[in-house]
Amino acid sequence: MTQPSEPIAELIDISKQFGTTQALRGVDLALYPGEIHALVGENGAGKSTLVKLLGGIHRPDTGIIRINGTETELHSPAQSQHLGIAVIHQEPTLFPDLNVAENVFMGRHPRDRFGRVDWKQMYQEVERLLASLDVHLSVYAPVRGLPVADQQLVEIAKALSLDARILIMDEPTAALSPHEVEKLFTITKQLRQRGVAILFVSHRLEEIAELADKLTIMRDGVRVITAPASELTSEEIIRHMVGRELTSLFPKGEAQIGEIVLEVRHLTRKGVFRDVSFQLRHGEILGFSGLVGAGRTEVARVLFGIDRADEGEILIDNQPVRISSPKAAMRHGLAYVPEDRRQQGLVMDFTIAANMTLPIVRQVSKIGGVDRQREHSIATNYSQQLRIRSTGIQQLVKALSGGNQQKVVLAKWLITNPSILILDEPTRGIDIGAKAEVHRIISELAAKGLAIILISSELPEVLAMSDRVLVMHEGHVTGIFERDEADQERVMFAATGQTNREK
Amino acid sequence: MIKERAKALVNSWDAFLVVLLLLAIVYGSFRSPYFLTAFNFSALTRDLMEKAIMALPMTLIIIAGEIDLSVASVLGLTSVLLGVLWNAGIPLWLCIVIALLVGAIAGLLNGLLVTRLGLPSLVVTLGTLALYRGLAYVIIGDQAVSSFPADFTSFGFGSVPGTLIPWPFVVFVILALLFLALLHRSWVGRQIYAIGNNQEAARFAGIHVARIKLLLFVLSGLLAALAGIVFTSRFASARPDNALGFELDVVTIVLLGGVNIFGGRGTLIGVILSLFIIGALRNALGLTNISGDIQNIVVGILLIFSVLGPNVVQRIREALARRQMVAGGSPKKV
Amino acid sequence: GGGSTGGSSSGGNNSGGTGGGQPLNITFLPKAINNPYFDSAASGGKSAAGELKGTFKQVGPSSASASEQVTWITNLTQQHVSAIVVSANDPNALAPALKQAMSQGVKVVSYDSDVAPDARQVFVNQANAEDIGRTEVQILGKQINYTGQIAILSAASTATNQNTWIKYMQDELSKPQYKGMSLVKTVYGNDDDQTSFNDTLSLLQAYPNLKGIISPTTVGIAAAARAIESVNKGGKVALTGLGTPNQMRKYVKDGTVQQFALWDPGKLGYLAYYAAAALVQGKITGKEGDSFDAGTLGKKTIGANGAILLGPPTIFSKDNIDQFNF
Amino acid sequence: MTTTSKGLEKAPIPPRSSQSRLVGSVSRIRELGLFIVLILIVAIVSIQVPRFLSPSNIEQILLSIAILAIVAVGETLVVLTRNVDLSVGSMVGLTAFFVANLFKQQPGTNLVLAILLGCAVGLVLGAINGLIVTVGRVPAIIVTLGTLYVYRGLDFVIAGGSQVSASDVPDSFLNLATARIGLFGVGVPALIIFAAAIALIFAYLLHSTRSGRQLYAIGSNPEAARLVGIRSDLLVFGTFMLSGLLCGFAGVLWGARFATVDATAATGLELQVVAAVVVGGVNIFGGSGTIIGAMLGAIVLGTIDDALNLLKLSQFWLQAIDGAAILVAVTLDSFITRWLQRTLVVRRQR
Ligand SMILES: Nc1ncnc2c1ncn2[C@@H]1O[C@H](COP(=O)(O)OP(=O)(O)OP(=O)(O)O)[C@@H](O)[C@H]1O
Ligand SMILES: Nc1ncnc2c1ncn2[C@@H]1O[C@H](COP(=O)(O)OP(=O)(O)OP(=O)(O)O)[C@@H](O)[C@H]1O
Ligand SMILES: [Mg+2]
Ligand SMILES: [Mg+2]
Repeated sequence: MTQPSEPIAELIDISKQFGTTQALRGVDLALYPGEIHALVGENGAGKSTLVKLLGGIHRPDTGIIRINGTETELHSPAQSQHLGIAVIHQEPTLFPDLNVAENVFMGRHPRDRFGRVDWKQMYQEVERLLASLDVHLSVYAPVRGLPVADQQLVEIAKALSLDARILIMDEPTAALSPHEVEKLFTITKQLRQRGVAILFVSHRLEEIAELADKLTIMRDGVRVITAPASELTSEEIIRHMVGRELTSLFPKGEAQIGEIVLEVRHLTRKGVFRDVSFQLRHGEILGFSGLVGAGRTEVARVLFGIDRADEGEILIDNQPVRISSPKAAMRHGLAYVPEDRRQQGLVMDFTIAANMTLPIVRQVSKIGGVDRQREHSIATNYSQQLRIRSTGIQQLVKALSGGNQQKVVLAKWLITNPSILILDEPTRGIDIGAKAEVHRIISELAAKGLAIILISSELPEVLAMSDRVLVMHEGHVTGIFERDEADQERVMFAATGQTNREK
Repeated sequence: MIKERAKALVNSWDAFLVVLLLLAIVYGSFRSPYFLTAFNFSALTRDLMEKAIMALPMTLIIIAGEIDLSVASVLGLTSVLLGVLWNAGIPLWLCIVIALLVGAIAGLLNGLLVTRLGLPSLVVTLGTLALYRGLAYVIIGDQAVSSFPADFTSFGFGSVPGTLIPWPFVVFVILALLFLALLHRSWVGRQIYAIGNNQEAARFAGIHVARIKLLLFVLSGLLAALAGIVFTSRFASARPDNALGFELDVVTIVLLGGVNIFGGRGTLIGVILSLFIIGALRNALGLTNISGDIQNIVVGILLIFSVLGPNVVQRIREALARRQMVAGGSPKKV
Repeated sequence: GGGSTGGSSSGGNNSGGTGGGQPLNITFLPKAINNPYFDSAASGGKSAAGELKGTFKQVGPSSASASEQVTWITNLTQQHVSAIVVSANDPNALAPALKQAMSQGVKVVSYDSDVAPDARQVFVNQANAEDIGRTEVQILGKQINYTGQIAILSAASTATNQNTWIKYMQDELSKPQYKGMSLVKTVYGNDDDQTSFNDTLSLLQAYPNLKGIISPTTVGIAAAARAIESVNKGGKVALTGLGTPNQMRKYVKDGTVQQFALWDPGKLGYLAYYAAAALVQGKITGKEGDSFDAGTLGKKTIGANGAILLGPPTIFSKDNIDQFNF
Repeated sequence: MTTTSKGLEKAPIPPRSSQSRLVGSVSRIRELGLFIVLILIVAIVSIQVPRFLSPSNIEQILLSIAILAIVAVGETLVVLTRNVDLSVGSMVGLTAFFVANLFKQQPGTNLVLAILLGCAVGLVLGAINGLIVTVGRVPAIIVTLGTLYVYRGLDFVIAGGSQVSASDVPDSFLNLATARIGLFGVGVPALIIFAAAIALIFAYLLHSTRSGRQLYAIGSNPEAARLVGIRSDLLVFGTFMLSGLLCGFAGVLWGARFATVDATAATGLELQVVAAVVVGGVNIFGGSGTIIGAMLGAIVLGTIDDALNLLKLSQFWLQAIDGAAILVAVTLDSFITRWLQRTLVVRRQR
């Protein structure tokens, strides 16, 4: 790789403070045309803050931003866009009421010669764009109700449509299936070829290895190191990120597998999934694998009483049960960590403590009302256990970084002391240190006899953590594999629906 | 802990409202020699009680992210019902029970339409605003009942013996304490805030969102009926147009109290303060014969400035901070 | 209980009444302020105040509401005005507050629309209710040759005076000479222009053969006239009722309306002020047979139930309307 | 300035399926549901009263909602951006009195000038709302609830107890409301044409201009709107100005139609307008809905009122049935919409 002479974007000695949190401290970063620059770091390291500075959303307290060699103040997203910077933010920022095409072209609708919005051209453009991403998504579909993954794809399409000289992607792959990730990478590489400068934030080291030319590692708002990606090994990256050696990413321990606790027979929800049957035992981790949209979340929602099944039976401890609401599910010992933490997991205006105790707020109440002392001690306890990085349990969760927010959701459900725990993408958007911790916690829970369903789109995670792996494809179960027979190839085979010979 | 809370209070909306209330009282006593009298406070308070009673559940409903515009119509409907039943020779206590029941049913209908059919509460209660008021007209036609027994009417117009404390105020105080406990101490209150903030997350946390909302609407209907009884008693008159348009006043009181119209934020203390701010102001203006329209202008401006003022101060402070030291606070607006 | 309450309150009057020389601090409390009819009455009250060297004030709700009137009554009571002159939105709802006022020595006169008799000392009655009701039907009958469908456009369905007039109208209609006329519907415009206007249009739509409308309210008759005109039914549908000459001038001149009636509200206010002043000065107590000097209106005597009658209403038509300006 | 994805590898345009298009027309399905409700009402009532469908009655229905419809257009714009304008009734009342009083005080005033002045007054009032909302960062519902009181109060202050009567204004002014304009050989009341023209113009602008589309974006996700560089404040300010402007024009027409104007004119109009808008399927929380829907909403409500009248119900029943009808209409509409969605769009296409 030849080093271009001039950086197209340059951040020099940038600092940024939120209230008492020092999010960035004297950070330098330079982006070069035709170079993919990866940005990694633990949750709350300041990656998204950096991205938002370039996107014109936040302004630095001190420091200089240079675009094309001229010092610039990025004071609005519009201006940033105007300078050729396209940003895919960590959380989708879409218009749920509008359709896919309008989301892509909002504010930049193609116009005909009378200045009217040219709808036909817009739809064609977006269809072409999606086709180039190999995404099968109706351009007329309203974004509301699209799974997170599809929303992420719309975000990507939006950024690509800008035809920018600087493309910034904040964890674009967190919600994507391997196939879509691959497609995105192909396009990213094409863009690199054409001289676009790319900043890429991710927690997945294998992606970085595949994609990145250069790597910047951040910790606690400080840049630790910038180096050509080829010069750092995974172990070194992790050490720089976490500041210590990480023993194991997938610490799957031995657990005593016990009685059947949950049995699902021929569960069907019309139009979503059909004839799903499986058993789950105490101490067992059952992985749910499949491509995005395979219907795993839908099964979990039915199990947790959010949606109704049309047919089929659910047995808990060999007793048929009717789960009509999440409350009922909780009574049966179920807990569900949803995949979309912002929408489903957290009350943003609540404190960490209030979020954690929300499902059990009734239990921590006395005659006089909510027992604040008990609440405080419970929350403090779990906050420490999960190593949540905050100013205290009275901090509002909206001020936490994505990863720490996810830990709060996890804590919230562990507090209910469930016997069956459903985890839907529990490590999505979580940094590698936290991820290892979550994995460790999962293992420990299983060792304590908890039955766990682990829904994950990350194949290595499912394979490493599960005792058995259930694979779904378009609403059908296409395979259930024992730990020793589950390998990447077999699971992918089933996930893409190519015969179910392993049944 | 305590220090923290005290600090939070000083910065809070409620503190602002306390200051506002004090200002209103000072203003009133300057405006009119009749303002700072026990008799006047008694009259001022009595005048507010129907709205005050309705404002309690309205606060909870708005915090839960919904709204009930039908309260004044429920008041009218139950008032008329009370009159018609009483005229038909039914014992008064039974009339009252039936009126309360009908109020609760009216609230239940609102709640069912909102929770079961998923219709926006604004639309539903806009419909029942007309429906319930219309039913009042259907029931009583061009009649009006005023032949209530003296015992009953003296409840609305009388005071606790030996004092100037109006009976309805006693009712309100008891209710207010109950609601304060419910919203700010109990788990139900916590769940109400959660629903208002993020309904889906609340559902995923095992909260019976629909059930709680239903409860709130029933409560609102029930208390509107109670307000109807107080109203009927105070004016000794059951008419279909009783309390016409009160819903707007109740909503105004709740909003001035700092409750976020989009749900999730606000306190009952604020609402109670705002109730008395508006009451004291109107009374002070009224004592100097300033007409209702001008009073409305004052209330309108107060409503706007109560939010605008702090915003402007905040922005000026931020701008100054940014200019003075480069490492200022977050420019992100709330 | 009514009689005894009345007795005790008049006893209060006697003990408090110190005869002439009392300052005249008299406040009018109409059904709603900013209403031209009551504004005319207020100007009458004002001129009376000028003659008697008293003060005149008018306060009240901006839309006709009994509960707001009660608030004003308590306000005025605390200011210790010498008299309240009130037109009641509800005869009973105002009673407790007015009684309280009387018990504190405030004199109460009702005008235009009465309150419960024990809650005031005198009622200044603009016109005999029976006369009004019957006259309206007579005027309309003549205009439509005593045949065809007619309707009534009233104010609020609970307005006491309206309902009394309507009762007499119905009674008059039951007489044999009106057998060719039928009252098809009574609608209520709530003294709101838009509602009254739309109500009239609805009547015309629902009853295409409608021959006449009686609207015994000043807001209603003006809105009805405009509505009839707007669908070009002027002259085809007869309209009469109670209205002010200023509002109706255009419609009388262009033939939409031939005749309508009203007393002079200015005189009503004038008389009400004089009655209140007489009470304050202890010249009268409100008993039947008491009499007092009412300025340009001469000597007035209190009749049964404490009522003072203003006199017969004026009937306005093309020929005389330009002589009036109110 | 149209940006394209020209740089990317040219991929063939995938074939369009009609099914996927239907998914996109959810917004159209909303109006379809309401339309069916309307047809149902018309069908049921015209069996009872054949006169219901006569041209004169249809004209009467449209006339009865024309002014409301003009105000509802402005309200729709505001509501789409996740705001609300509760001060419309007061703005209409204030301008109505202002313009009528202008004729009373200065009898010779030019009609066009008066109309323009009325619109200007509305524009100023709307701009005040808009300024406080956008610059002052006060929620619209608080601002306009406040100005609902303030503008009405001003109206009272200006009017005192006075009233403008038909004889105080020139006939040319009154003719605004009664005139007919020849259209396809039929005389159509000018009021209806005004309302229809305004509705069509704004429907077009909303559908076919970038700013129009951006209103939806703002209402759908204000934060995201900021992120894609939409000048939200300017646009929101604009919608309040337009709402004020349309109220100003509606106020002029109000004066012309009712002829008698005092300080209470158009009191409570805001609730009717909001009812029409939300029954018309405009999401009260912004982001979705159309002008056509709002117009349908107004027509449905007007039709219900008219039907009840023709069925000769006692007036005491009117309000109750009116309220029930709103509930039935929105309930039916929600069922029909859901049913249509389910049958037409069995499953989202992937
Ligand atoms: N708007 C804000 N207000 C207050 N604090 C904030 C805000 N945004 C970010 N922070 C804080 O700044 C720090 C950096 O957050 P940032 O979102 O940049 O982390 P990140 O590296 O992107 O983490 P993740 O991997 O979890 O996305 C965190 O401590 C976070 O809590
Ligand atoms: N709100 C919705 N409305 C319509 N269809 C939906 C909705 N949510 C999901 N679907 C569809 O239901 C099917 C199952 O989706 P689901 O989210 O359960 O998949 P998943 O296997 O959990 O994938 P992911 O990895 O994205 O969580 C998909 O076809 C998806 O498109
Ligand atoms: Mg981040
Ligand atoms: Mg999923």
